[in-house]
Amino acid sequence: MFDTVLDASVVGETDRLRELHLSAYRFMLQARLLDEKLASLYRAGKIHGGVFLSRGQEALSVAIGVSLRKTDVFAPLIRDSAGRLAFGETILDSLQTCLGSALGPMRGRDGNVHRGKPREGYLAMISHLGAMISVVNGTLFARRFKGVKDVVGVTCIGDGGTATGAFHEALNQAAVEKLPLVLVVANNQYAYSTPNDREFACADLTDRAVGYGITPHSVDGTDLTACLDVVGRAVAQARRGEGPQLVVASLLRLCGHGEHDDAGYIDPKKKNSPLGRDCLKVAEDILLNRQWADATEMAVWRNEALRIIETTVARVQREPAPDPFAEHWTAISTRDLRETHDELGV
Amino acid sequence: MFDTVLDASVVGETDRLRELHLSAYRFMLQARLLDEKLASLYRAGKIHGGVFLSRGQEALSVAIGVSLRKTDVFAPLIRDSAGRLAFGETILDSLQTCLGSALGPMRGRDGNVHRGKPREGYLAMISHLGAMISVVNGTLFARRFKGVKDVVGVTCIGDGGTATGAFHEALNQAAVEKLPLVLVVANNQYAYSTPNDREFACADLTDRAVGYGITPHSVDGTDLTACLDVVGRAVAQARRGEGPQLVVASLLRLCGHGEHDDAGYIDPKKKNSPLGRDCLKVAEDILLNRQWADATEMAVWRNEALRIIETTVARVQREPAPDPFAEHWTAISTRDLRETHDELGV
Amino acid sequence: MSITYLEAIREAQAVALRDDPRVFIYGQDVAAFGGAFKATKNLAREFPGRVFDAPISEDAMIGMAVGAAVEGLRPIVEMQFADFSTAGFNQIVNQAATLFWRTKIPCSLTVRLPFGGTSGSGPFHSQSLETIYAHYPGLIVMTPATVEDAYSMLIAAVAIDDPVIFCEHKFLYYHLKAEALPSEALPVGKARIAREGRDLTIVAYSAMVHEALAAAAELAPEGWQIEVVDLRTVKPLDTDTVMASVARTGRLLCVGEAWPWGGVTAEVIARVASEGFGLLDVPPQRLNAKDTPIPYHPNLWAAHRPTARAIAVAARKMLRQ
Amino acid sequence: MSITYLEAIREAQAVALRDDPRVFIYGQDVAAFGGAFKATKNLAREFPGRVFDAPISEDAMIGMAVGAAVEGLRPIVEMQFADFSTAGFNQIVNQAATLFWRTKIPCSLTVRLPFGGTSGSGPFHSQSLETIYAHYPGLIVMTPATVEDAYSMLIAAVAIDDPVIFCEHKFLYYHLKAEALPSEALPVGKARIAREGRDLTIVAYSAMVHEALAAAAELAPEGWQIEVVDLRTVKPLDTDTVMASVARTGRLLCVGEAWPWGGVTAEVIARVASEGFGLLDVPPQRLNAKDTPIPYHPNLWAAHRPTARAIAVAARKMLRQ
Ligand SMILES: Cc1ncc(C[n+]2csc(CCOP(=O)(O)OP(=O)(O)O)c2C)c(N)n1
Ligand SMILES: Cc1ncc(C[n+]2csc(CCOP(=O)(O)OP(=O)(O)O)c2C)c(N)n1
Ligand SMILES: [Mg+2]
Ligand SMILES: [Mg+2]
Repeated sequence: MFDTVLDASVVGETDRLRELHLSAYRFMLQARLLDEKLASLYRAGKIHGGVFLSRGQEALSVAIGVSLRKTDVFAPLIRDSAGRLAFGETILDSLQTCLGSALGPMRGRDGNVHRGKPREGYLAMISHLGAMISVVNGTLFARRFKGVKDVVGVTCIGDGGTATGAFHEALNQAAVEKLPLVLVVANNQYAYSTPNDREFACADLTDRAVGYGITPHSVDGTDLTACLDVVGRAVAQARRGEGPQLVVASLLRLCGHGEHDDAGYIDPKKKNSPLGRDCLKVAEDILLNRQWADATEMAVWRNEALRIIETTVARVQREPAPDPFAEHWTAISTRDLRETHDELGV
Repeated sequence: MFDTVLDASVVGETDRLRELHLSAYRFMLQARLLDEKLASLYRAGKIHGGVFLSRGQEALSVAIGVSLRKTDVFAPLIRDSAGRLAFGETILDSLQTCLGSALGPMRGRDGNVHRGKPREGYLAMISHLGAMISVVNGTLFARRFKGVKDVVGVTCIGDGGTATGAFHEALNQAAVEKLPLVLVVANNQYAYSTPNDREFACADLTDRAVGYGITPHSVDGTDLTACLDVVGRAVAQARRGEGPQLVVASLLRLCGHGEHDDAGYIDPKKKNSPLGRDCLKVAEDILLNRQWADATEMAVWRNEALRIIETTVARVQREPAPDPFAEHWTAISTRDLRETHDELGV
Repeated sequence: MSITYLEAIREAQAVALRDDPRVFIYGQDVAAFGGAFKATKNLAREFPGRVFDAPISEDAMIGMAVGAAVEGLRPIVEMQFADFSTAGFNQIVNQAATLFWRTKIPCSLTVRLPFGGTSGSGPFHSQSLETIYAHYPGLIVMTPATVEDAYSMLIAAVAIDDPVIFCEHKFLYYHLKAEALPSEALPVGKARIAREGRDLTIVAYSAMVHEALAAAAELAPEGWQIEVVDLRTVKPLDTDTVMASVARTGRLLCVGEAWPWGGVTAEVIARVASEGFGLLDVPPQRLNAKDTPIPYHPNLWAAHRPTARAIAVAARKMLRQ
Repeated sequence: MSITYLEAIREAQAVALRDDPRVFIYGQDVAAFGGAFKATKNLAREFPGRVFDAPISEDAMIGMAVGAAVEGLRPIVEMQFADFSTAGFNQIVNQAATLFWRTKIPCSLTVRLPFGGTSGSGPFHSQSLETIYAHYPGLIVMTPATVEDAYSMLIAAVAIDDPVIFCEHKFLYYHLKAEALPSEALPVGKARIAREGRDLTIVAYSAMVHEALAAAAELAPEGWQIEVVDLRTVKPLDTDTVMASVARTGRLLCVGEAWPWGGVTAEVIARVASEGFGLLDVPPQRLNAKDTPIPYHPNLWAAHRPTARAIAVAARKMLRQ
């Protein structure tokens, strides 16, 4: 988590950029390696339910995480492993959730991407697309209500999710309330198998911003530098009180919708276009070209990340599964108001 | 119902315009007088439930009705008495519904503005704002599916209704399907008591169009000539296959939200601005100025309309109320699948 | 001095706003205008910065409230009519109702639903939706029948750490009056014996309590002593009080204004049949609205919902068995 | 040759498309991709211009289908998961379900809901929503339990002039196989005796029919003959068949995978208690899922929903009474 230092000297600015890139790159790398581990655990039948990867979307996602402060609000979506890590989620939290550990933040009750720690400003998404945006609005509204200043809330959605009524209501609400919301749209060209042209008919999704009276930003989602710049700027503008910001990134999902999906529907032309570049590779090139890191350092970081992932997997696999007999089978917190009626007592 | 004749000579064009205005004006007048009658019936306790009037919105609404053909689709909203009449609804249908006659199109099951004859392309709105737009999409989709050509579907919404998720999903859907939909937004500055600035934050509601990839149109909703021109053009464009059209009219509701409401919240500045002009009066001035009609003719039309309204009220008041014992208490059409279970048989 | 059910709801919100700085109100036309029914009349003026007009965005209204609850606030959301809550349904049942179970963060949030039939209101301004909310885990569903309960249960609802669907009956808004607001209240979650009797138990809630009481009054001169149980909250459902009443009377008639399939009445009867089968001297019966949308015309409306008369007819049948 | 429940659903849609030019399919990823579960595999190719991908707009998807139904078409809408139908809830319950009653225009429309729990799917991909739809007047709610019924009931659903909520159980998609598709079928609206017995009636539907059958098999060696009634449609609910079975057995256990408050099991028991009280030798019982969201972890999930084992335990208790 870095803050934008606005009036730094050129040298200071270069240092800052270097730090930012290095930090971002390392989270991207961790996210990618973690994703690969999840994929292999899934193939080995160790993960129940679905696995949804972020491959190709790490640059955009990480830019969110590194642009935010611990005191901000973040509601990630399915393809935000990099942003989650950068915002402060541990690899342990992630693996505990995916492997259903009773000790994880979701205690085996919810899985995979549906994790978070709302009290830490890190919201746990529900599956219904669009539904998290107004929840972020609510946290920002509440902080303003309580007199807390300098807060930004970021949440993400896919191109497909922009067609939901929830998206519209929430963006409009944020605009009416002038909330410091940044909505990041990852336009990865497809909603599951459905291409953009069956999802919307505007020339560009940023065209929606003016209809809400909010500020649009476009970015090449495969380019880490661009993402850091644009997302960082959007976050800074929101923080300065300029109201909601809409960031639309163009990129391609370099994996299936979930690990069950071979993504055979993706147009090879898109894959071979600049959209299809692997943002991790692009980031590496940036670091190498600018001589901010060399291959040896990168190998060290990779090995370090792998080691943490492997030891964490080993640890989580030894953790207890949730025990249905020890489970509190109630969905409400008020003890007195639990349904006492018990079917058959079986 | 008139069609735009595009390559008419100037004289022909003037004749056409005159006819259009005269026809439109007479429907507006009927609508206004019918509304006034409804208001007085309401005050006299003869109408159960709410009464929602169109005062101030007749020019916009009538422009829809006269721009459509019998074979088009129209889903009016609460302030469309003029458009309904122009589209072919009879004063009888309207009064039967408002007075709850068993012989009316809604048979006392539904009331006031919730009337229609869907088989005639005239849809019966539900109350949930925004919900009719996608239904109109469906009728247009179906006609294309069946190979029916040259159809337009128009539906209406208020400024407040543009904040619903349903509005967004349906406009987007129409754009993706390139349907000949015209959505007419009557921006009467308030949603019930809530002013525009608590409803949306864009500079103008037409700004939404580009976000859907559809064509925007703005119009002064108090000016009949402008409404006929702009709505007529939008309908013609949709008919020509240019896809969905969004018309946003500025005007003021010159009555309460319903007849129970004194509209005390309306800013007097707005009332005294051009927005607050009475479109019926404006239309009269247009007709008089262009010498398309004189005061005597207008008085004749008024008396004629009043006479029809009065005789129809008298007729409907003699019609039977729905009889609960004769009622088919089932919500489904398939006789075999009605719930046979009958509570207590009482 | 007398106070209506509607005024009690306003007063309860005033108390909540006064006593707890975390409380705010969000809904269409609730601020300067005081709400479509005037349930928030003057509150925006009395509590500046605590009452906010919402756009016509039920989904986002609930979502916003959930976010605020996550941050420890206690929003009260007014739906203009219960019927429109279907547009916010997803956020209620999937976001608010699951939050605590998933994340351990209690979701303190009150959704006020002006509900139930009034003459002439028709299919979209008359619905009783307690059943669809009660079906979902994670929600508390209150259905106060009296001015006193409208007041004290709403105060309680706001204080509860879980999402409460507060079903306030529009028919009672102006019709029902009390002398004064209560200083004490039954605990939330407990049913109330609205009238004592020993021949038959009528279980009802909200407006139907009054129809049941009228039926009981109608049957009294015939020598029947009818006990009326007012459920107060339908989830959790106070099976014990119902069962104790049926133990006294041996006869159970359950009345609801909602549609017949799978509602409160089915739940009550299923519980009594399972757990108190032996208490029943005659088959338990229920009375609900008809299985159609709610009609607009007063004649149809009166036949659509259970009335004191229909309840009395049903009760007589059971009493003669 | 054998055919799965999922394939039967695909075949039924192929038949509907082939036999009736008014039929079309609309849903997310249903066209070229063949749907998230492949329930529409190849249909877009076999029936060009009849299968359409929808944006992620459940509200508009249903609205569009209603408009098409008004025009006389017969849309089949696939929800990607039943859970997401809450986003189209308003259009289903207020638009589709009220259309015929309000306007005399039948609303022929089938909403396919892939529903029910599968291990690891968690709170938002496992829900059973038949109750909330059945509660509303104007909808028919089908819950086929067999490959044969999945096929013939879906064909029937499309032919019916009213909106049908077609609840197809994801757990049965691949697990359940039949030798061939049926050429005949029970009438829609009729329940089926899935297994005959004379000691106890288990009423179930959808996936729970198989748990009930397994429980019946488990109890057979103990000398108990369990009758299993498969409801097939939960609205309308075939009370007669249930009652006739209870008349034979005197014992009723009702099993549902949905949440406990106010669902199918409550409705069945309430009806039998009201109309067939004298047939019951012991108190009727029911078994539902627990009153929490559906857990992700397989251990929790297995304990959350009724299983053959839990059913057998409950049945034994009742049989010993
Ligand atoms: C309201 C809703 N409807 C349907 C779904 C099922 N669903 C899950 S992901 C997905 C596609 C999402 O596409 P997009 O928003 O572009 O995100 P991406 O997967 O491309 O990152 C769909 C349809 C859902 N989660 N929520
Ligand atoms: C989804 C939904 N929420 C709330 C309402 C209640 N309601 C009826 S009319 C209205 C205000 C509508 O304002 P606008 O759309 O501007 O139309 P106008 O009345 O100004 O013509 C509201 C909130 C509704 N009908 N539908
Ligand atoms: Mg996408
Ligand atoms: Mg308005």
